[in-house]
Amino acid sequence: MAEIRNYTMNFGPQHPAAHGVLRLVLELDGEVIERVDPHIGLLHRATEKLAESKMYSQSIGYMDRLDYVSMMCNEHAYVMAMEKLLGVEVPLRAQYIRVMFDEITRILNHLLWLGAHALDVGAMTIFLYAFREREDLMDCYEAVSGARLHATYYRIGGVYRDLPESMPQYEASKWHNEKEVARMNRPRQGSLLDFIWDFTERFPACVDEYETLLTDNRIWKQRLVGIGEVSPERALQLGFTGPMLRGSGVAWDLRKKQPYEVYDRMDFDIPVGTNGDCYDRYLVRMEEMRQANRIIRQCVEWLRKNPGPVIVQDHKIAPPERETMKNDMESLIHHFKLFTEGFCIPEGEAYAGIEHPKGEFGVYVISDGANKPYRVKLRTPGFAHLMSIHEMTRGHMLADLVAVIGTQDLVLGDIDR
Amino acid sequence: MTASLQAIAERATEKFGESVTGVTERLGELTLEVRPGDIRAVCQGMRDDSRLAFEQLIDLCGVDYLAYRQESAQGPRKGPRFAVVYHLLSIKHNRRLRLRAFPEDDEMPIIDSVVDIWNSADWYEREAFDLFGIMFEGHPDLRRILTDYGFIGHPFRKDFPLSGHVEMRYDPEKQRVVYQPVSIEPRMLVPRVIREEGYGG
Amino acid sequence: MLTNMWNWFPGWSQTVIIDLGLIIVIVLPLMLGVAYLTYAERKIIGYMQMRIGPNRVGPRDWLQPIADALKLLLKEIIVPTNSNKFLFLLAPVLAIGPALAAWAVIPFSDTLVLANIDASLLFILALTSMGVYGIIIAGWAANSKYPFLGAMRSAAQMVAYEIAMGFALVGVLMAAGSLNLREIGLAQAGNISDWYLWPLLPLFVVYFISGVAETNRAPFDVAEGESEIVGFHLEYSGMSFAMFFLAEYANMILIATLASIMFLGAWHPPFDVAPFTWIPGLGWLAVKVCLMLFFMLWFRATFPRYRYDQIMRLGWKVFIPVTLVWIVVIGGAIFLSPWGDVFH
Amino acid sequence: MGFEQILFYFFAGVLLFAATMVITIRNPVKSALFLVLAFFNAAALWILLEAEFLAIVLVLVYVGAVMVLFLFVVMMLDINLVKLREGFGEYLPYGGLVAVLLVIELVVVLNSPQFGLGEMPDPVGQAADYSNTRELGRLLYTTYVYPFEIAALLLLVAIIAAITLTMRKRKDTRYQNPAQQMSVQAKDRLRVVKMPAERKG
Amino acid sequence: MLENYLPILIFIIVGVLVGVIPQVLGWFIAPQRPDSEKLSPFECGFEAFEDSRMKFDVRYYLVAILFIIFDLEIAFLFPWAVVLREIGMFGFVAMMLFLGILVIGFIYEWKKGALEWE
Repeated sequence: MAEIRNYTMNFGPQHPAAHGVLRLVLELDGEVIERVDPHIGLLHRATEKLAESKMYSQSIGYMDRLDYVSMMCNEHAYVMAMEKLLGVEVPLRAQYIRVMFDEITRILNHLLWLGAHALDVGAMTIFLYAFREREDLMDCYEAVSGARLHATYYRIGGVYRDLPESMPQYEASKWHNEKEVARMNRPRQGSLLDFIWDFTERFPACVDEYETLLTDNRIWKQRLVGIGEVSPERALQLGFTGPMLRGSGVAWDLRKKQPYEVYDRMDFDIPVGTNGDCYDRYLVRMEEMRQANRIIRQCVEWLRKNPGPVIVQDHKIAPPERETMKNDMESLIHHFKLFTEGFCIPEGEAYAGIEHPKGEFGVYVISDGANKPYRVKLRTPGFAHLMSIHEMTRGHMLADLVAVIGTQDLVLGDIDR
Repeated sequence: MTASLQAIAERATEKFGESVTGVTERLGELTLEVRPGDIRAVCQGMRDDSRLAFEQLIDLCGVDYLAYRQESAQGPRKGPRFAVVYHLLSIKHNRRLRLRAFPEDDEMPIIDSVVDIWNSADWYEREAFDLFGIMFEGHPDLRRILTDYGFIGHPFRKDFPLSGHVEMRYDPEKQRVVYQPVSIEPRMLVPRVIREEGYGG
Repeated sequence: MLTNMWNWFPGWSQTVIIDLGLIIVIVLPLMLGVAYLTYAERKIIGYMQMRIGPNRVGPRDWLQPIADALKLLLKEIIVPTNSNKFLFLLAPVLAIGPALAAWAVIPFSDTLVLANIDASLLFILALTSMGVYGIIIAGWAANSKYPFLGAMRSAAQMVAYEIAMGFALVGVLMAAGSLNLREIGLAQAGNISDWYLWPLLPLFVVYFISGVAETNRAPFDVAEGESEIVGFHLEYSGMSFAMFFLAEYANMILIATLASIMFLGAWHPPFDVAPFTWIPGLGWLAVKVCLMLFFMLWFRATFPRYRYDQIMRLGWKVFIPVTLVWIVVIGGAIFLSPWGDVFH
Repeated sequence: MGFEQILFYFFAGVLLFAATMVITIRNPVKSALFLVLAFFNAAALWILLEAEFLAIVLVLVYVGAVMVLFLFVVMMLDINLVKLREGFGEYLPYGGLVAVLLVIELVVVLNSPQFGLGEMPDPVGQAADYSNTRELGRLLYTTYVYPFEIAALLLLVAIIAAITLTMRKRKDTRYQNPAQQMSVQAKDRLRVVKMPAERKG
Repeated sequence: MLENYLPILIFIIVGVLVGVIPQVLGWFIAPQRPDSEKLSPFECGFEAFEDSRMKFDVRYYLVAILFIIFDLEIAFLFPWAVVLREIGMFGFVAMMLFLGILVIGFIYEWKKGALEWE
């Protein structure tokens, strides 16, 4: 029989399941994958080099564009690293707002993951259902920061401004008559917190809807159970963090093990898988969405009851309000100083890692006392997960490669930085 | 110096002796300076010793100390130029540790690879090589990972200009993408300044 | 004036013209049906996914399929360089040809049938097995990796499910006792209890699912699974692509019609009582076909996609044993058991 | 010259043309397709003879199955016909000899008295409701049941031969047993852990 | 009998025409701007690695052979199913024997793993 030569093929950037600009060079033996060689770097924007030439507060915007699916979590890690170096204490209300928006971002990220993963495996409808919920959460982003996606809402020392008292309303148009608009505006009457509260009441029912469509679906199980199995030891060796690690059975969550902000006051549970295959990671992430919903409800209850400052009052770090800046010499000087030269962080280095929806997102900063960071290293979870794609898919078939890419929740901005 | 970090520091100095050259603890984080020659032995010990048990290599990054405190009065820092910083995490004891090693040779920085101790170091080392030019001996597949196919130079070094040397443009006549020298001149909007202690009262 | 113009034609060409007219009467509504099936699919799946679907073209957006056809007409037909031109353009014809030719023997009601040949069921099975050629040649002629792999996979899939379909049809034959579709339809006269749906339920399920797999749709659309190897018609564009599109939907309607003729009592109303019998036979057949098409669209909206080896496993290891066992059971029922007269 | 004669000559002509093209054309896939065309026209001829069941089964089995196998094989193996055709020159005489022998045999057999046109009853046009399959079925499963069972054995031998010749097990593929996959229950795969938050910092 | 088959022949010709005419129409009406980039086979944005003729995968050959055998089986089943009532028990037993032999072949395939498509 003629020697069966392997069949090299491009699972290239222009491919519906390539989650952005990921190029995989596959070596196939007929249908079975022999070798996977990812070529990344097509979305590399040298964020770390740019941050070195920008003032500290100027590169918060870069952090949103890293993992463009969970924006505020990236900002949170960067801002926490700076606050750790400065030794500044963030007001309690700002900490609660940050935790609430981190959990909102977690739900946003898991919804997009669910939609994309199901679409890759073939179930088209889930994508539309998941994006229906994302619309509401993006409205929360917009209410708070004016932008649906890249919010740049967290600042060093707290958050940019307090939660708004009213929500924008829909207007009647050619496509929606009065009655429909009234129905759509019903949850938007109160403040942002009321809108979020109404969302948290609806959300568990939506997650049940996704579960009925997928969890016990025979084809879904056949496509996911036993695919890309990773043992707990291998998961640790390969640098897995977050849902990938918990899916393999290691009960490790930074929000519980090394709590930051006010996570130690929150009451929530950690879902942990058993076999470490795609189905377990799917179940872990679905449960995480429910737990995030519980955390948001606790934050909303607390935020409703105690108003307070949302950013540190020390004007050497945080800019004063614009009204006081106009008629008070002191704050004008602070304002001018902050926005021309910025503040200097004392010499030193710090690493701050948070429980990002995809894993542990850490920012390691070295500062040499200047107004610009000397070196910013971004530890992104996607980079560690994509490393293991060869090991997870070797011996599987091409269709499983798509399922594994989906379960790793890859976003190329996060990997290429 | 919290109790747990103290325990790690003692255990490390006692286990590795003079290969750990410096121990600093600041902002609740412990950093060990390690001689580049025996980085592999230290990492092996860190992972296998039951009282240290750092099962996971969270991050590995290269640092270029060429322009460190350049704007300050005393001028740039002396000593070896490149450093490799390892961030380790212990699931068992719920602790973090930072190791820093300075490869001696500045022209050709080389250090042993720790891929076979923690497999997750594979791409981090490729990235440090790609962006800083730090060689990792014993790495199975040391290629460029983030920069373009056929990129010249190591972009994250301090002496590499922010705008880069080469520009890419679509040339309508040739109907393809062409490479050409960079056409924007480097500019500095906000000067980099280091304020001395007690500045401005 | 018309009559002498009519008998100016020689004898045999008159029958040809009459048949041509009848064929046009079948093909035109079929083309419209296919066009509006694509429109219905986009609308129904849209509403299942809480979005509206196409609503821009024409009054009450009825002209969307015509707009699609015109758009495809104006698109440039790209023939890749190192592919052999003739085969590349022949493949769509081989895909659409059998899909249309099978309609010659379909009885729309006990009198409305174009060619009432004796072995019409066998003829349809033969023609659907011809459908594989369009796909294989399309994949091979484009001389590029992705379509070739896609073509091979969908060909092997169609081949596997054709066997299951064949066995399911044997079951219907044993019940009806004749290969002629019109007689199969007549054998299911009477109300709903006489339909072959009940005694041959597993065969109906196997037949319908094999039909879905045969047309590369819903959970079995691995050949043009967007997220994996893009399908065999990847290199096609313009009207050539429209032909594959047309063939797929024509096959869908064919499978739905066959399923309703053989299992759902063709043109018979569910109850032989007054209000039902007012609607003509063709109307009932249309209702049943629409029901089956709705199921196919429903599959596409809800089910994830099978992996390729699971499709082959289902085809070989589940469907063929089920049909074989059920054929033996029916054989036994006819001979040995008291209710042998179930199939009068 | 009735309408049927026209059809007969048309189909016969296309059949002969396709058959000659099969052996003369360079591209293996095109020759396979011409073979399909030949089978199609043979079936059409049989229908003219009112052997309806055989014609359609010819299309079903030959065109639908055998030719698919041919196409699979031809497309996958890169048979370059040039190499196969080199030796055409020196084999011509032997081939010619065999061909002549064949023709002589045909002539002898067909000229014998039994095959004269007189002895063959000319085919009688059947009634409209005549079912070719029913006639065939009556004979096949009653009087000729013994060859019918031998046909089954032949098919069995074919299955076993095909499998032993071509089975090649892939060694390192990760199989999933679908039964186990479907028996997995969500609740026994996920455990929700209630974990107290460690002290802060 | 023959007048039934004439419409089928004409329908096949019409089917082929329905396949050919739109393509010819598209060929003339649609713009023709050949461009080397457009005409190269789609390879996800990068040029193909090597000639696309896939190496011989034995699975397809095996499936095709098994298909032929089962197709023949169906071809034998059809006339039997039509005349089932006339040939009575004898025909039924004959076919059960036929099916029995082929089921042995099927089980052999199953056990040897010829049906797995890995």
